[in-house]
Amino acid sequence: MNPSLVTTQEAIDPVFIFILGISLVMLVGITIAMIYFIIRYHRSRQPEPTSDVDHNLGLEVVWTVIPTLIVLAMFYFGWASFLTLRNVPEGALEISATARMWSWTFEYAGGQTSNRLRVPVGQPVKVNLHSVDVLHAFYAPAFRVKRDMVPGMENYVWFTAPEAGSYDIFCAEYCGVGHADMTTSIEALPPEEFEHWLRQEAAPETADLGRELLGKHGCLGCHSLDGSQMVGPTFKGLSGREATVLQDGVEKTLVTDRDYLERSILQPGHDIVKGYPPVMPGYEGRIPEGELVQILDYLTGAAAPAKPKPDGAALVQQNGCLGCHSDDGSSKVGPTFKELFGAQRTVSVDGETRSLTADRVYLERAILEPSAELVEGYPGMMPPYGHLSADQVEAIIDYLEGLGK
Amino acid sequence: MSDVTATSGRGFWDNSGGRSGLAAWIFSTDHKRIGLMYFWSIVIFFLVGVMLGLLIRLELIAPGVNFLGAQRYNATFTLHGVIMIFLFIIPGVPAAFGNLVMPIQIGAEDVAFPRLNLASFWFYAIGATLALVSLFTAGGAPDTGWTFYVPFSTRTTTNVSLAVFAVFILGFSGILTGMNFLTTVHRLRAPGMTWTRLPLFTWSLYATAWVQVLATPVLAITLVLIMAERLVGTGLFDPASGGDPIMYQHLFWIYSHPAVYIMILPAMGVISDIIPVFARKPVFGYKAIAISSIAIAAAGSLVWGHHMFTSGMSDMAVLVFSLLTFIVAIPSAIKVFNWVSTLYKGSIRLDPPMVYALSFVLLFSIGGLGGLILGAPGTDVHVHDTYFVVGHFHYVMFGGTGFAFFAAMHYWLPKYYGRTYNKKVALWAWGLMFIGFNFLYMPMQILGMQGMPRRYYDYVPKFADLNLLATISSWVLAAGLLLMFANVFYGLFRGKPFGTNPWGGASLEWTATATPPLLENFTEEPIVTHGPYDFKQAGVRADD
Amino acid sequence: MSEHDKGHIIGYPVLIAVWLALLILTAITVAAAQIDLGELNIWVALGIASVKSSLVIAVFMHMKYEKPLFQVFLLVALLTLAIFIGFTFFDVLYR
Amino acid sequence: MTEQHKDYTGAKLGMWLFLFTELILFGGLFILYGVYLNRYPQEFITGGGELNVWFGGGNTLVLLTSSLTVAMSISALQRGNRSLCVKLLVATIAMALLFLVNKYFEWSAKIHHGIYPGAPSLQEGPPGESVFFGLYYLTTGLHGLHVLIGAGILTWVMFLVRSGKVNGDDFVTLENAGLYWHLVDLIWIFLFPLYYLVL
Ligand code: HEA
Ligand code: HEA
Ligand code: HEC
Ligand code: CUA
Ligand SMILES: [Cu+2]
Repeated sequence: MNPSLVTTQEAIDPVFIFILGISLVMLVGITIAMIYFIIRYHRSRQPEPTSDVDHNLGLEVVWTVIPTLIVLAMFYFGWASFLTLRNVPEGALEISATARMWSWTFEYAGGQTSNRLRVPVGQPVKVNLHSVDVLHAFYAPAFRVKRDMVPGMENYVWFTAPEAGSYDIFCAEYCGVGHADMTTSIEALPPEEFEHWLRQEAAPETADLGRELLGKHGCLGCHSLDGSQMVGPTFKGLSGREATVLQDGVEKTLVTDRDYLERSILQPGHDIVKGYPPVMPGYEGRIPEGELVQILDYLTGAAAPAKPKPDGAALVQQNGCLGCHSDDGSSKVGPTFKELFGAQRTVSVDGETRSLTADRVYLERAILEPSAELVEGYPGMMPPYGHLSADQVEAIIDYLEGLGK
Repeated sequence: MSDVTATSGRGFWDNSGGRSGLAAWIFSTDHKRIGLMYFWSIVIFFLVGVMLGLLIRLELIAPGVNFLGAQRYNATFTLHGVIMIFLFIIPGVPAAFGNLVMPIQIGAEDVAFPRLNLASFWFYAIGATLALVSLFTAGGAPDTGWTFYVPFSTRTTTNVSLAVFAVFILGFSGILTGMNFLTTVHRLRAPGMTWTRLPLFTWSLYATAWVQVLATPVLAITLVLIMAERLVGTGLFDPASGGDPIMYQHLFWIYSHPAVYIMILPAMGVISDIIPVFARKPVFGYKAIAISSIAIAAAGSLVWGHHMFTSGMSDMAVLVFSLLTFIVAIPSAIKVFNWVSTLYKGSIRLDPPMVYALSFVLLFSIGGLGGLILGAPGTDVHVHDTYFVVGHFHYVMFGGTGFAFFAAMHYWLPKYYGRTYNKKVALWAWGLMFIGFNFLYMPMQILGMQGMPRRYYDYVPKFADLNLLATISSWVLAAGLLLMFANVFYGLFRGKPFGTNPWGGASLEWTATATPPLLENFTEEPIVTHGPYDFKQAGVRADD
Repeated sequence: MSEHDKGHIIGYPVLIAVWLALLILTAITVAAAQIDLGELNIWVALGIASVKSSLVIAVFMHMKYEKPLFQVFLLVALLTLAIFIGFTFFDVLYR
Repeated sequence: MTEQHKDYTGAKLGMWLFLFTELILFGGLFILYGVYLNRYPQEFITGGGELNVWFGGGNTLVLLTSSLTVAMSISALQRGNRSLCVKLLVATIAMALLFLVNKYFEWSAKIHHGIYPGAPSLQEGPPGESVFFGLYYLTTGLHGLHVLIGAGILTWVMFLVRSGKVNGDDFVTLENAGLYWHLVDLIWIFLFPLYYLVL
């Protein structure tokens, strides 16, 4: 059989069913036997034991040999299916994946890169896995493939997407605060569309290139654009201010000019900004000269960022607000959002009760510092959402306004 | 045999070795007092761990940030894992019930090295305290997971060094207990207590002790290496200076896989002791069970690589470790079959210890059978580091060892307090726990097969329903647990008096000492003339 | 406890003989290390070290005179160590 | 371990079990040594070449001899010769200290040459070398710690022998201390060729 006709999911699933099936049979057998014995030989029915046998060599041999055979069969199929995962079919498209805290970059043969893994439908794809900092793992549940990404080591997975669509990619090896957010997707496109996309990607439009590059190289996994606090210092207002840095443990104050920024990107270990861990990987040789210029232009504000407006409704969904608030007037853990904007609120501040109108200022406080003013009748259990950016908060308030009177 | 019905008041409670108050406990070298100190500390840490489990579930009740947020969530599951593994489940059965019961079971006055035994408790107490201190000091609560994988653990700024040091100390405690038990079983058996008359609980402790002695040092050196990486930067696991992060995983699992058998073997021993008593029938296949304990201990040291199938380890190693993993399942299967056969043609009474023991058999089997999916490399690749693994290990650890711990608590503790709990309430609590348990962890196994990774504080919406079910069930489980502990603890101090041998056991702790046991256990050295499950010869009957 | 339990007294000459043997073996290892045997060097060194340690264990540590139980224990421990080291190489050698 | 009815065999059994744990503790480092030797044979040879065989060899002689004196001290006590026993123990302790002094000079020489864990000169060199020296410092450091602890135990036992608490009829404490000391020697028997004589 031509091995490229087998997809990884077709190789693994039968083994799953085989092992689960046998297990289920054994489990049901044991459970039924136990329940039957308990009822049949309950002391109320059987005041004295009716047998004293305490061993039976024949039985012992039987129930040693049979499980041995069963597990050997499981082992065989388990191993054989594992080999399918390891043997990449010929003609596979090679794509290289780089993981870092906490983002992904995929690079295609022509040098194109993207944050989502785009693959052609029906063709086997081999993804070469690299990590630049700690352990991560590439996990695509739909294709039953997973492999750790180990710094300093080359690993790979392969799979074939049977039909067009979007499939999850998760980071499956714990890697710190951003672990759960380190998700992206496989976008399986019909081959022509994939080719088309590749060609287009080769000549990207230059509208917001600097911004794009920050995403592509994973900078935004650790730095924010909007002033919010992440692993590294924010890019907002970064350029041209004074920074306190540690050079070889000695504290210095510098001005963040273009040279400094360049050095910070290429050799981040040289100056460590005070108060931050020295975890940033060096990008020497990993960012092409032209792109570096774009990034520096962007960071120094030469190219003004044009930001897309965040979507308030989506934010409310993503941040779990609707777990506690409803948008239809029903009461949940927290007050409903419906007709909240502009309404009269009774709140308690430090134990004192006050009355006020839910205007933009109040709503912003309520999201960022919910414990400052507690709405009467509700527990003070809302977590502060300080990690939302000003834009995001604004978008959420716009959304609330839409639900208002 | 001496007349054991002539109780001497409060037994070992009366004699404090010339000390009073707290000192009579914390400086006592009596194995029963040490066992009780272990028991209470372990219960307290268990409750702490369980609260953290509840917090984890609260965060996971729905997608998005709910109560903890990412960093606090990571610290929570790390601490939950560390507490449950190192403070509850590894010392749980052997250190608490092993100490309480084992010397009496073999007819000894105490363990071989009583002072070392006390030292081991102190190491436990210090290690536990340090683990808690690491929460609030330096960089804050560690956020690495209980596996402390490098390079993350050598980079994070949280207080990993102290947590690791705490675990190091706890390791010492385990080593000392293991040495002590091995020497005790070899040297202090009463006349007539041959190896084939050892109760199976003692057999399982013996096998466990070997694992503790031979595997724990590897953990110790691994933790020293982490501290060295963090403090002086030796670079042994750092790819930049030629180290190999995967070697860390080897060293870690060389200990931590055998450790799961440290957790389960004594639990299996408890079950092997309880089932025959309540079926009033000699245990089926005594020798097979005893030998399979040794076999699990031995073969269990050969399979650590099954935690690393996706790590980038060589395919040859995957082959070897997978094959051996399946071999280790066989002795477990033998035990399960023997337990079930013991019920055949017996006279079964469903007292609380028996109910917990029987549910152990079921829950352990579910967890263990899930282990087979994990042992097959093809299927493990899909479910590795997903909720399937989380479900697997809660089934074997909580459903297995946890329930065995509860069984032991209902079976033996009244003997030491002389008072007992309300059986009806105990059964109700069991029912709540059993239901809550299955609806908590079965959804996790399904989620894992659907692809939900573990250690995620947030997940994609398609996983929401099962997570919600799991969280709600955790409250049912919580209610059952609370009811169970409340009932047992009330009973121990205020309950009805407990006779010398109300269950009708035939091993020495039931036939040769008073309730509560005397200070040096026996008025005269017992001479053993029959096996531990020979209820006829022992002439014992359960009270009605 | 019986006299046997307290163990056998080892004479000074035996101890000194063992000590001399150890010194000679040390000299041999150092000498052997000067010759380039390639891969083999490490095995020669380990071989000699094993002979030396066997001497220490058997005589200095009285293992030769202990009950068989002690020898069984030692074997179990060494076997475990060998497995820990050996099995790791299933990964390292085939990567 | 001073119960009224002393179980001699039991005490020794316990000690041996403890020694196994020590053996396996070092075993973890031996695993790493084996793996990295396999990966970086050339760098290990260069690294080993930088260690001073005279320091290592001298320390080997010291430890082997101290092992002899402990073993003899037990025979001496068994024969009832308490003062000889004490003298031999003092000699052993002196050699333990000599070992440590030697080690101190060896380490300071290395550190002076800029070879220590995380040193810049190592980070610039080939990757295998920093691994070699990382292992070297850890292993010999841990061993040195054991020498120190061993010397402490021997001192304590020496006082017990002198006061007669440990005597020809009850000497298991001395025997166990001796066992510990021999273990320290045993480990060095392997460390010496592995680190100083790699070729
Ligand atoms: C008490 C603890 C305990 C026990 C007893 C076990 C028992 C087993 N475990 Fe488990 N395991 C853990 C605790 C435990 N485990 C933990 C904590 C982890 C995760 C660590 C982490 O990453 O954080 C883990 C992870 C884990 C993995 C790694 C998963 C991964 O990360 O990808 C694997 C893989 O092989 C595995 C396998 C097994 C097997 C085969 C058994 C076997 O011993 C099971 C044997 C039992 C049975 C087979 C059932 C009873 C028998 C029958 C009902 C008869 C019928 C049987 C047959 C026909 C065979 N376990
Ligand atoms: C014996 C071991 C043990 C036990 C018993 C438990 C018990 C529980 N655990 Fe477990 N768990 C582990 C060992 C254990 N755990 C380990 C080792 C890990 C891996 C960590 C890691 O990844 O590093 C883990 C990880 C883990 C996760 C995965 C986290 C992740 O990967 O993101 C989850 C998620 O649901 C979870 C949940 C629970 C729950 C709900 C319980 C419940 O069973 C708890 C039930 C109890 C209650 C719900 C509370 C009842 C009690 C009270 C209310 C007490 C009141 C107290 C007083 C009055 C004093 N645990
Ligand atoms: C793993 C997380 C991480 C990634 C990925 C990352 N950084 Fe950083 N970065 C940090 C941290 C932490 C600091 C502060 C410590 C330091 O100076 O090294 C920092 C500092 C900086 C600074 C100096 C900031 C100041 O306040 O002076 C700049 C500029 C910078 N990074 C740019 C980038 C760019 C551009 C990228 C991507 C090409 C990037 N970083 C990727 C974590 C990261
Ligand atoms: Cu990256 Cu988890
Ligand atoms: Cu395992």
